[in-house]
Amino acid sequence: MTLPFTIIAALTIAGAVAAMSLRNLVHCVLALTLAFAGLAGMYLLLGAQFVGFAQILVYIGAIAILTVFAILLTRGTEPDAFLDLPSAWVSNSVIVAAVFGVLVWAVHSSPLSRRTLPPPPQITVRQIGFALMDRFVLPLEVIGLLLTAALIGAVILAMHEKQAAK
Amino acid sequence: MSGSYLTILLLLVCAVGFGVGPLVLAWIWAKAYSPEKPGPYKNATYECGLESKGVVWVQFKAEYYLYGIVFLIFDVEAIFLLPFAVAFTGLTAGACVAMLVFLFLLVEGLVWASRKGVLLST
Amino acid sequence: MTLAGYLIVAALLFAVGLAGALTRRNAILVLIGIELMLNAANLNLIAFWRYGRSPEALTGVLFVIFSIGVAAAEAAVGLAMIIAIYRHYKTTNLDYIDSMKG
Amino acid sequence: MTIEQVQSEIQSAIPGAKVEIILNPSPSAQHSLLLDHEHVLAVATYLRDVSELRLDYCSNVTGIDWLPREKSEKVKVKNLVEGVEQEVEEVHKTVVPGYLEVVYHLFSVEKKHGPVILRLRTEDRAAKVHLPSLTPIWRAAEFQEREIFDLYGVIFDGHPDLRRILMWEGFVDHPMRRDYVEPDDYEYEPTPHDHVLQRSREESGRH
Amino acid sequence: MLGEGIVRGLAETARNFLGSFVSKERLTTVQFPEERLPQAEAARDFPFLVYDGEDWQAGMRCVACQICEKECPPKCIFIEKSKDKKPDALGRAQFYPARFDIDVSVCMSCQICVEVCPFEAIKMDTAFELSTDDRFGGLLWDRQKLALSDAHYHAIHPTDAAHTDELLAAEKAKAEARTKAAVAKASPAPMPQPPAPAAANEP
Amino acid sequence: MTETIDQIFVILKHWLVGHVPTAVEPIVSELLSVVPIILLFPLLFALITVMERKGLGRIQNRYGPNRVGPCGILQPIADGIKTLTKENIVPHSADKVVHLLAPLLLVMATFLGYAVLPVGRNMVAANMDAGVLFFFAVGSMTELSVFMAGWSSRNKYSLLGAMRAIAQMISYEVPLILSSVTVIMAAGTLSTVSIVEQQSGYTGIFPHWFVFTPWGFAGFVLFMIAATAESNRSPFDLPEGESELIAGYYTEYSGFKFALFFLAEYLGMMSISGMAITLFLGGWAAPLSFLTWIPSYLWFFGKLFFFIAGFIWIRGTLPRLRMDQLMNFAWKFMLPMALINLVTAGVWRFMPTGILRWLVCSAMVVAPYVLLGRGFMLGKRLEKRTYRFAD
Amino acid sequence: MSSMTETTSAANDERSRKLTAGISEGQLLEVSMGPHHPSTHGVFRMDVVLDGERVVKLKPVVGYLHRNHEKIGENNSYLASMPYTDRLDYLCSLTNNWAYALAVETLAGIDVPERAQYLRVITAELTRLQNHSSVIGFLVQDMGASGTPLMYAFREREKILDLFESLTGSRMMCNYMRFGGCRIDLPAGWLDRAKKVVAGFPQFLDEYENLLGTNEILMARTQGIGALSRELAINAGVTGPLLRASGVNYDIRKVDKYGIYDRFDFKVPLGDNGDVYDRYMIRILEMRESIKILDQAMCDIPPGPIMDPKAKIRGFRPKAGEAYGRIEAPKGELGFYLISDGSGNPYRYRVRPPSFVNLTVLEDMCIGNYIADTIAILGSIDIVLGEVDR
Amino acid sequence: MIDEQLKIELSRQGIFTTTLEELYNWGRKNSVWPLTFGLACCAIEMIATTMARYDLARFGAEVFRPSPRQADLMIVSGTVTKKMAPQVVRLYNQMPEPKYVIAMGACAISGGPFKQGYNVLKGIDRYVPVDVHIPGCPPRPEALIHAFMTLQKKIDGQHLSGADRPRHLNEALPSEFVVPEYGAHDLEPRSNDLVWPLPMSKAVTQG
Repeated sequence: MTLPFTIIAALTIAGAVAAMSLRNLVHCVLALTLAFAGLAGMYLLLGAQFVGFAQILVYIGAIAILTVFAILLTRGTEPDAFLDLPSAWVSNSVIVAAVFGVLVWAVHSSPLSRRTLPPPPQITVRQIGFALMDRFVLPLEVIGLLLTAALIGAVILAMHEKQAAK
Repeated sequence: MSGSYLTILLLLVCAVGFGVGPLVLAWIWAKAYSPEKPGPYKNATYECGLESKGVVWVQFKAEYYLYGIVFLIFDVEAIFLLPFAVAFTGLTAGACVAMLVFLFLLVEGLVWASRKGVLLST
Repeated sequence: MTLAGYLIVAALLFAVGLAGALTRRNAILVLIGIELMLNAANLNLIAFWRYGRSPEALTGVLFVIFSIGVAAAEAAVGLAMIIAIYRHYKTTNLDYIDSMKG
Repeated sequence: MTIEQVQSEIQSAIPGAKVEIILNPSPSAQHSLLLDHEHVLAVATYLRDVSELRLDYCSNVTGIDWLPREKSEKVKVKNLVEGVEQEVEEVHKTVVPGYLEVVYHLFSVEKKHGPVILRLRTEDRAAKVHLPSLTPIWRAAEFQEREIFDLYGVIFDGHPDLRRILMWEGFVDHPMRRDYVEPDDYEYEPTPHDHVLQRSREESGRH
Repeated sequence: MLGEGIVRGLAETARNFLGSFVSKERLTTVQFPEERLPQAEAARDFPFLVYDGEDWQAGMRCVACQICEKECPPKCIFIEKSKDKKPDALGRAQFYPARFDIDVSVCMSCQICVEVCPFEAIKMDTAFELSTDDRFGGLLWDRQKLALSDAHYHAIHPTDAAHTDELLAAEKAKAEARTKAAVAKASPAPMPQPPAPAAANEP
Repeated sequence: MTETIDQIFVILKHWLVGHVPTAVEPIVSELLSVVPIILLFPLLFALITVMERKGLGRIQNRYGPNRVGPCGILQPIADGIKTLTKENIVPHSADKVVHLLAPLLLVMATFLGYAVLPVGRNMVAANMDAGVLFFFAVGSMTELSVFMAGWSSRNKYSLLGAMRAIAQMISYEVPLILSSVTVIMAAGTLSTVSIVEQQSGYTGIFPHWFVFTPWGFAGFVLFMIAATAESNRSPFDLPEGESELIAGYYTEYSGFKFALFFLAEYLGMMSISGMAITLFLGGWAAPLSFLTWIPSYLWFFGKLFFFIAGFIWIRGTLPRLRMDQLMNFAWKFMLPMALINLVTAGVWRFMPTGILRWLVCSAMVVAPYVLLGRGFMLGKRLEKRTYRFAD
Repeated sequence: MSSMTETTSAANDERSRKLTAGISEGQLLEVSMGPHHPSTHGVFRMDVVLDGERVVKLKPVVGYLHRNHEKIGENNSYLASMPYTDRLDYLCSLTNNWAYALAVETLAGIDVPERAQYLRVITAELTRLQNHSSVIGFLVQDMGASGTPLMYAFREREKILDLFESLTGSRMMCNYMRFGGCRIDLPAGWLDRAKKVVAGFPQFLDEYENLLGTNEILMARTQGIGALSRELAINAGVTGPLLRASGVNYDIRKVDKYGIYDRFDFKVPLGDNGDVYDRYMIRILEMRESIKILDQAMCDIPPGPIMDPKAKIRGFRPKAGEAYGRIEAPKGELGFYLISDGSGNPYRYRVRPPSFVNLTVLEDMCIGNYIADTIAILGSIDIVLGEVDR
Repeated sequence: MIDEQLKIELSRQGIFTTTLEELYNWGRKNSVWPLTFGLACCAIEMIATTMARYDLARFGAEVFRPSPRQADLMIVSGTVTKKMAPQVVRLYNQMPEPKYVIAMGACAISGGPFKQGYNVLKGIDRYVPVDVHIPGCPPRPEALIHAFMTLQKKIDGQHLSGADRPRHLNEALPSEFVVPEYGAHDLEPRSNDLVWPLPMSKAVTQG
């Protein structure tokens, strides 16, 4: 179990780092998809098959595509000077380092973290379905509302003024 | 369960190999016999026989982006719909109504968008 | 494999996302950074669910599913916002937008 | 309606318009009207919209290059030859200067008749090659006038988009002019004729 | 209703697909080079020079009058008249082409040379399998390559050739009559003159 | 005996696995289920290209390739050798890494889909609980690779083609998933193997395929239309529409990279057809109860053959849609129909068995089809016109 | 009739400006479609500016096949230009022959015998059949129907080409007509074969109608696309099926009654919308009318000479003067304008090409439409570059 | 002893090369994909060749690729004008090796009937090497099929190694040629001397 985990973790982190540091925005998104795919792999390792595939479907199949669209819409593909470090880079890196440090410290100090893998639970999509339609039915409706609101909001925002005037 | 992941992993490796293998073969062939001869004309961008002019990576049309948004929302909807569908045979009518409401909300948004002329029309 | 491994990865991911969101000046990249942080959280949720006492309860999984939904909504609106801003200011550079807004 | 009637109609409708009939001696008997530059737009508008002819369709626009040519006229001159007054024919040679000519063939879709032929002439072949464009009246002339500009070098004033159309931008000659000499690229001609043969011989002599 | 026209179209293609297995109408391919369509009699491709008898040089009808060279629209014929004369089919002394080149890479197969030739000397061949990788060697045909026998002419355009034969025979008869008359008159032999152009209405 | 023939490949695999050391047993076992996929489907691709060219030829009153090898059967091999030895050109302005990765990713993504296709009884590479979702998830990766191809070429036509491809694929992915949800609702599982099993019974001699229900039939048609669009086949071949965009997103690809795109297109077509067979046409099951003696895998490939023939037939007949019409069709016809079909499937379950259920559900499918279809036609006032004649 | 000045290309520029208003420069994609493009029918080029998929600006660029037809015509004798006319609109050499012969006959006052007139009508109408069938084939091909309609169209075309070959000796470059008649009389059995081909043609048209006539995709792609108004069509000199699709009753066969067209009973189909679909259908209907003409002509053809005996082949020198002769070619009004100075070569030899003039309105029809529509519109104009560029 | 082995080795290599060569040539010649590229009259005959009656598809050559990147064969079908020549050469350059050119028809070979024109290139072989010439104006579809078979034969005769190996296998030989530019009067350069070594006028030297 360790070897696949290491490989996938390395890929994920590498993807994430590349996504945050490459110059070309499209390359960033492509690296991001690598990170997403790695995460999906990790979900699979953790036995959450449905979530893993959902991750691929939504993040790679939809969000990455949407981001690419946004990049092309905003002419962000040309390598630009965005990488030039902002003046606040020192404070920023201090913040990042602090956050990371706190997280690692928390992980290490917690007794939970040394827990080993329990036997894999036999969960099926059907169970998820029952849970969703039973205990989580209210969140489901709320999510529905949220998605609709997001749809309308995003469309209004992204719509061209000419279209909006219609 | 992990067996099927192994299958997928192997399939992935083989598939990549299937793509890479011939490319490597082609590369070897090119090295051995048929040398690649790049040149300024040959490797210029094709544009109907003319020299390409103007910007290529232009900013793109917003119309498609709106589709992208609607697609994203419906893709997520599918994530919720699939577990529901799997459990459907064992569900009560009430749960189905709940799902209908969920669907209805999204359709509402779609209809609104369609009214607004987002879903492209001529 | 212990839980700590996953948590460390999640923390790293979070840190990378945060670093990106803080240092990059392109709004889209900031959004990507935020998306990474969200994913780090998701990974935590799944990991805790898996290592938790009652994985049969499926809470973690469903949380992540909802979280994906929320992330999608966030991405849609966020990117739409960036596009709207771009249309107005002709740039996606946050510094520039900042100085423009007055 | 005969060509004379058209002429008088135009002249009465547009005062000051100079309309000259150019007779066509061939069996086709398609005579034409030579117009002056100032009134041509008015005449054209009149022909299209007002006149009974309703010439709403301009079919063909042609450029013609008339080289300067010698015109010989036989003039009877009275001469005193050996004291006797005799009528002697003398040939007077005059050089008619060359000019570029543009011919419009007009028809009527509404009344289904035609053609009425209009001609316009430039003053010479070199500098004064401007003519008013009839594209604003008949859109059909747009490309054809561009072509004439390209191949003959007539400059149409009032044309919305006067660019070369058949030859490339950057080409300087007007190849349909009769004195155009094409670039010599008969380096190899297995079956040469006439001037090509001549040039071919010269080429081979050099080699 | 949506889809009706599409279904009709699909039915039509299905009919053609199935028909291709049973009917020649629906499988119109002629598998060249194994199968060939019969060549139309009027078909024309490139000109050739007709010669009578066995020897192409002796029997060549062309008298190098150069009319075809002049009339050829793309100017692909090049003729050089001979210095000396040789007797033609009628026994008259005639010039002959010392050089007769046709650049078939230029020829547009318009048949005008055939129409204007007063001597029935140039005709259209039907060979079309002429592709070559030799631009100058393969496509500039000299008189030897161009000379084909009258029998070949008869084989490819039988009707035309018969008609030509009639014309030539009539001419020959006329010429013989004239010679006889001339002999009778014992006057000097008449100048060889081209017969009246008969090409205009000739089928 | 029929049982043995039916299971011959499974038995063979077990026999082979039994002969290797236990340490590598799982690997070998999996390899034995993976390698046939990698070998068989590309071979099928080669066959299909000949079939398509000959079939189109027949539709068009001609023979098609028939001179290379017996009946032109070796044509794809010649094409393969040719493309393999063809020079590889990467434009100077192209993004070279992405340019290289795009076809590889595309081929990889299309291949992955085969993992969950049951090609015969007990013949599936990976029987996963969320198999159908896996299929769609993997399928959604092709969009990204198509975009990569178009974008990295830095060619105007490629970019336009990539844009079209993404817009088209995302638009048709929604109806694709929604129309298959009906089947999942009835089957109660996402596992492809279980879905096939759900359809395995017979009433009399007729099978229990989902396509033989009102919602199933509608779902099947919707699924196939969406599948055609997903695999960029005519009449939805806009991304590579050669009369408009030269060769669309792969305009700048030469040599074997181009062949990979070709391969991926056909592989995608086959895998999505396989999914349609699994979901609606009972997978490897025989269509009539007395035909069960024919091995299951033969049924699967027979059905696949019919699907491919259908694709070719449609390609030989229809002109291409325009981009806005394509999108309108997806969002204004396909999506509403898929949603209504979803409700129909729900109603089907809650109604008692009988003729009434059939009538109601058929009406629920047909009525919106007629209404939407008419609206689609009338909205544009599409009609056959009459003309006047002048003397 | 109001002033037509708003329809000039300046107005097109204005429309482009309106369409691009508010769109930043970088959002527009400049694409040149052609000269090497699968659906520009040769070496035509359109410089297109796109806003997404929508065409906001379009400039046709021609001249890639400018092979100096007119100059060569002026340097050659009258007869030598005849084979060159074959290569103008290379799909319809026989109508080109006729237009040129007509112009020369008008110039020199030559009569054409009865039988030759019939031959001309028969060959011209056959030409119209094969041209129109290929055009609708190409049109649908450009709209993405992988070859099938075009193949069917060419299947019929081949039959007609066979007729041409056995009559004139060549499939495409017939070089058949002469001043004062035709070159060769019909070979034996030709008329029967032609009758058979013509009799089979309606069957092909029905097949074609079945294949595509009610196809929803075709209708959606063509109806309402590239509409051309009556007024603009007339003013821009558009002729042929294009003009008639816009509802203008103007067929030179009816107007000039050249040849012997007044003897035949046929009608002129007219469209009301002037869009691509109308042009497509008008062509199909025109083919049906052509079949009617052919039936009559092949029934009535009299025996007799096929050349005016006064006509000369060699040394043809018409009197000085000029003449414009025009016919209804499949693509529109094809005119020849000849000026003779009394020598063996024309002083001016001008071709009035229908598809060149028809191209004038391409921009008007395309602006605001989708890029895929421009292909359909271009296909419906039916250009042949040999004629556009000459 | 060593020599023996070397011999065997060499012959084995020879066999290997021969088989490879045969396979390579077989693959190449049976999968020639033409570029969708029509220029003029001949293009119609080229289309006719792919249509039902003649069916070029039988040779596996119906895969007309609109993009030069995927094409093997450029059928120059029709008149190449000077305005078009740069585009033709550029397209040729953009095709990947191995690539072939068929000059179809009189115009493509030599300018044909239009060679007298000022804007007509007198043969495409002035700029790119041509593999097969088909005379005719236009050549019959059968002639194109014949040319296609001639090309196949030519491919079949090519060797994988050795001094006579074709251009695309020889590193020293170029695979792209100079693209002419539009000049003020003519194309610059007027021909590419690498493929068109200015032949002597045979007509005159011979005569």
